[in-house]
Amino acid sequence: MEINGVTVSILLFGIALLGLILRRDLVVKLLALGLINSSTILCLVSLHARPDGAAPILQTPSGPEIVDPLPHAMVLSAIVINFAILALALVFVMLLVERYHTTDSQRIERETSEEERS
Amino acid sequence: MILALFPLLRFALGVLSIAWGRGRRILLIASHVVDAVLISFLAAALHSGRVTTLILGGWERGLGIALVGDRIGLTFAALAWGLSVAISFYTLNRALRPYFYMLLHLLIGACYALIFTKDLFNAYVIFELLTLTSFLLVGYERRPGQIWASLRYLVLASLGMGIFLLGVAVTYYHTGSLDLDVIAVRVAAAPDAGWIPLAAALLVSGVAVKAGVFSFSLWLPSAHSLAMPAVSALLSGLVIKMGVVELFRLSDVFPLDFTLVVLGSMTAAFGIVYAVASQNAKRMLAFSTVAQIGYLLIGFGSGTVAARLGALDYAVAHGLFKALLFLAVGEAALVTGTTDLSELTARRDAIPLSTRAALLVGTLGIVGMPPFAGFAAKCVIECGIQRSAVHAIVALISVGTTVAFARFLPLFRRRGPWIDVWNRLAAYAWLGGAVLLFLPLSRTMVPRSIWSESLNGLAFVEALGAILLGLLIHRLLRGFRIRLPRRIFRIEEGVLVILGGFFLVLLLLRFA
Amino acid sequence: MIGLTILLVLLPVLAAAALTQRRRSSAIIAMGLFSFTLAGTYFLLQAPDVAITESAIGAALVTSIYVLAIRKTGRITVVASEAPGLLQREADRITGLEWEILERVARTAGLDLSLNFAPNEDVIDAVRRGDADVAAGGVLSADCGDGILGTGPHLPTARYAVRGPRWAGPSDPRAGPLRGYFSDIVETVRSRGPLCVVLDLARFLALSRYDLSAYDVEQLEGSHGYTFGVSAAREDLHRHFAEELARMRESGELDRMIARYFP
Amino acid sequence: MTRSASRIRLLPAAILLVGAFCAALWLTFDYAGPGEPDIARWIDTAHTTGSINVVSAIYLNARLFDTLLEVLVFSVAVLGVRFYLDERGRRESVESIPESHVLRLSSDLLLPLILLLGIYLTVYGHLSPGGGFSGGAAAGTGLLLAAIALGADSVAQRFHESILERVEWAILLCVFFLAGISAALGRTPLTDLLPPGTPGRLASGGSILLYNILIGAKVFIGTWVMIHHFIQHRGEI
Repeated sequence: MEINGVTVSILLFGIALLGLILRRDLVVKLLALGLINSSTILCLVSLHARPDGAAPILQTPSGPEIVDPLPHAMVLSAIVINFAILALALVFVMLLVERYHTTDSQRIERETSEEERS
Repeated sequence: MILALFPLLRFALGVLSIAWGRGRRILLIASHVVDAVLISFLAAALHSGRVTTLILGGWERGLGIALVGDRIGLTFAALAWGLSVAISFYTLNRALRPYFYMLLHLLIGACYALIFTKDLFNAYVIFELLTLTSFLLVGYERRPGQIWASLRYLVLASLGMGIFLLGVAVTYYHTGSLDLDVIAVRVAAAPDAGWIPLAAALLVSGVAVKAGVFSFSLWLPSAHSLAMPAVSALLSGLVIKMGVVELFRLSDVFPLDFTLVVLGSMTAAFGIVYAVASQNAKRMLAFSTVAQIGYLLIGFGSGTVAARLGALDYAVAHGLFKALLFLAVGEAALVTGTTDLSELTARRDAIPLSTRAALLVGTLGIVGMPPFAGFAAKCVIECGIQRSAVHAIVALISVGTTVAFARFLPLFRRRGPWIDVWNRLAAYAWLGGAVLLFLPLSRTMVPRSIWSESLNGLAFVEALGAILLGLLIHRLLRGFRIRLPRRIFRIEEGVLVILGGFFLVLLLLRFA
Repeated sequence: MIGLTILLVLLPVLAAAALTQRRRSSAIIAMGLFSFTLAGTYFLLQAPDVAITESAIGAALVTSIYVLAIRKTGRITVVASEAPGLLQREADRITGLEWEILERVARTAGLDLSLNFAPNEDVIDAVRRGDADVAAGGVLSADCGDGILGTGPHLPTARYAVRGPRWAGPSDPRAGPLRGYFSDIVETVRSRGPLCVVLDLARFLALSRYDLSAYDVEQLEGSHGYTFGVSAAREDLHRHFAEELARMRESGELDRMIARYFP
Repeated sequence: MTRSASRIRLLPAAILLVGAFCAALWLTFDYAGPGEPDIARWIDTAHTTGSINVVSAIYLNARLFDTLLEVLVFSVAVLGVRFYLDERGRRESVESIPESHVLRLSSDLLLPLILLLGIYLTVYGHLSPGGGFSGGAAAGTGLLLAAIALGADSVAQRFHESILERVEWAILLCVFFLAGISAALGRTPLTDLLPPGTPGRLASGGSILLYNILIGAKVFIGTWVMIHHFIQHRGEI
């Protein structure tokens, strides 16, 4: 089996999903969420990478052909968006901790549902 | 030109309303006037038979981002505008921070952008902007329940967007383009290519998380029911439709019709069962949104021109009456201090008459009572559905909706105070008027042949019959309570069912 | 090419390591390492723009805000499981005897307090791992030792075994301490579910407000006392605890406090 | 007891579904792509814009709309952090880490270097890898180092937040103005009006340089504001 970027990114997606489901600590859940986005980004970049390609910067007219630059442009947006999501999610986790003094997702789940019911 | 101005002006106004906090209300009103002008330009262009296409930056197709102003675009732009006006009426007397107004502008601007865009990656970025703004709006009041609901929403939605981005990656790899029209040509050229089911399944599952489709959108009930009324109205009426718009756009590219019908039936069944079992008024409304999304998908997936037009029509109608219901129930909850249906009934004397009237109009709209908005749109959908099994499902949804909403009936008895603030009345009148006047309005949208075929005596009898049957079942079910599993609404199970849904879609696309 | 393969193999290893860490701070650091490795991979995949952005935003910025959010300098971190009367949450406030003592100690030490609730069996473990400085909420002197300094009993207690109907598990409850959260046990008792557990006095008193007629209750032998478990790495804190407790005992304040919470 | 039980219930389902998901992706993934992708169009695009970095040409010209949305996403995040982490729970003053001569020295040496790197990445974004986002973020993270060594308050005194806030929104308005000006002149919206210039010079690439500087400044300020708020609420979790 060849080790290439796509295989690794699928593997990373799986690891991240397991982390998201099985770890109850919200901070770790958020890390797993970041990992999901990283793995899709890796998939996008490595799909269009070629061993004989050059970075998409026009230098010499007779160098090797550049790789497709559009995925790179897309990925730049995705990285920044990923950061924005992680930062805001972290702020909300901090608000929850301020109130419940725990980062255990299932405990927060139960306490909020009890509070909403009453 | 006009198409780009829709989102750009809204974004600029959003930024301005933070920079010039004191003028935030003036800016909001100005934005509505400008949007009305833009929409009328767009409508005029469409009416003369031109579908406007704009490639941003003056590039050729395939290089720049393409925006297109077609019928779907116009319909949803009008809905976005109408709801935005209603929300600004409703919130006019509340001292909300400039921050809220900025989020509101950005949310509407993102909706406009998504309505018009034909570019897959652009849709991804807009979805993320929508996710973030609605996430912040849900948590605006900072009640712990809201914070937790919106955090769950963020986690599941960005998982969905990750799946969507994988779909974009696969699609771009095989077609070399992000433009949906170009992709459609490539797909049509080789409809049996092996990558198509995978790419379509990834894209559909990603969007379905945002669209309120069952097994993907289990975050929806709590996020929509716990947010403040104005935000709930906006989310349920408009934002959830954005996912549906993208599904509609994708169904022009990939052969999704059968998948949409299956997903729609599942969604509707889930929504109805939970709506009937729910004891909380706002939660019931949120579940009924899920059911109605199923209805839209069935309509659109049925494939005929009439059914598609009807689905568009129904999306607008649902946006109007669901927003009205959320505003009215929110007001009732504020006055009585409860959202529990039986307690709401017990304290109904405190609810102002205007709120009850709004509730009544909204309820009649959603159950499809002629001549309210729901009736007109439902008739057009049902006229376009050819398979009788699908027809039966659609009829069952109507009955189920009536069963769920029949529990509002006791609220309409008894007299009450006619006290209300003028801006509430304005919001009710605006939305309620639209629900009432929807029939003649939608007549201009639907071609005459379809119109006369769908709105006949039989449809009238059918609608009334469904309502009566619903009332009967409501009577029979009285005192009968079922406890449905609540566990599936947690994050962990939410992720699992998203994966399960993905498999379902993949199998449907591959073997059906 | 070989470099790329090495990095690609390293990525899942780092990711799995990050997500299986018990300590949050190690998880975050491992994730930062993962992001830098990812940036290196991008560089080798002919994407220098992506590599730079990933290392500046994905690695540096994300890691630093996460580290800032869990940074613990200048504060005492307490890990506890809920124990009515000793340490509990009431709406958005924390109350209880142990919480008042903790607040006093923090004040004299000039540090902020931060509290994290955890399942009972994790409390001592968290201090031993170094995730928290102090274990509280019904820690018994017998639980201390091996990396944990007890502060000496500040309140005597007893232990009760509660064994319920239809309990199918092992019959000797003394086999293990309370597992999970106290509120779970309350929930079980309210629904008369199967139960077999050993409780300390404070929790037992709280539980006996509910109907315990369906359960066998037995007081276990031996005398016990509540204490705080301070991490052995924080001897300074241990000293503060000892001094403050001695002062409170001398002035009789401790007894007054106890009388307030356990009349 | 509920704790371990719920994990055990989830575990088989999780492993099964996630494993099947990965397998489905891996097995149905079709590597036989369309052959050689059409790169020439992007090289032409870069020539039209006058930028040497092809990614910048796409990012800040052909697909500028995406980038505008992304700037908005970033601004919303900064604003959200500021709105939700407000006065409540904020520490009176945040002490610097004592006994840190090494840290202080390294920050004295490193900070100018990092700031320089940030400026370089931003300004040369159309000629070499980099750009406004990475440059601004790098410089902003450099300030974190200074904040740890000198204490956040002394850094915050130099960067007044109320002024920063206005600058931030002014920059955002500038970006929209720059993007919308072509629409006001009757051209297609988001058209670049500046000439491409000689590729390779600093002053080339049309508006890309301007956008890079504006976005870089915006991200720099935003990063600092965010980090400052997180420092003030340190250790909350």
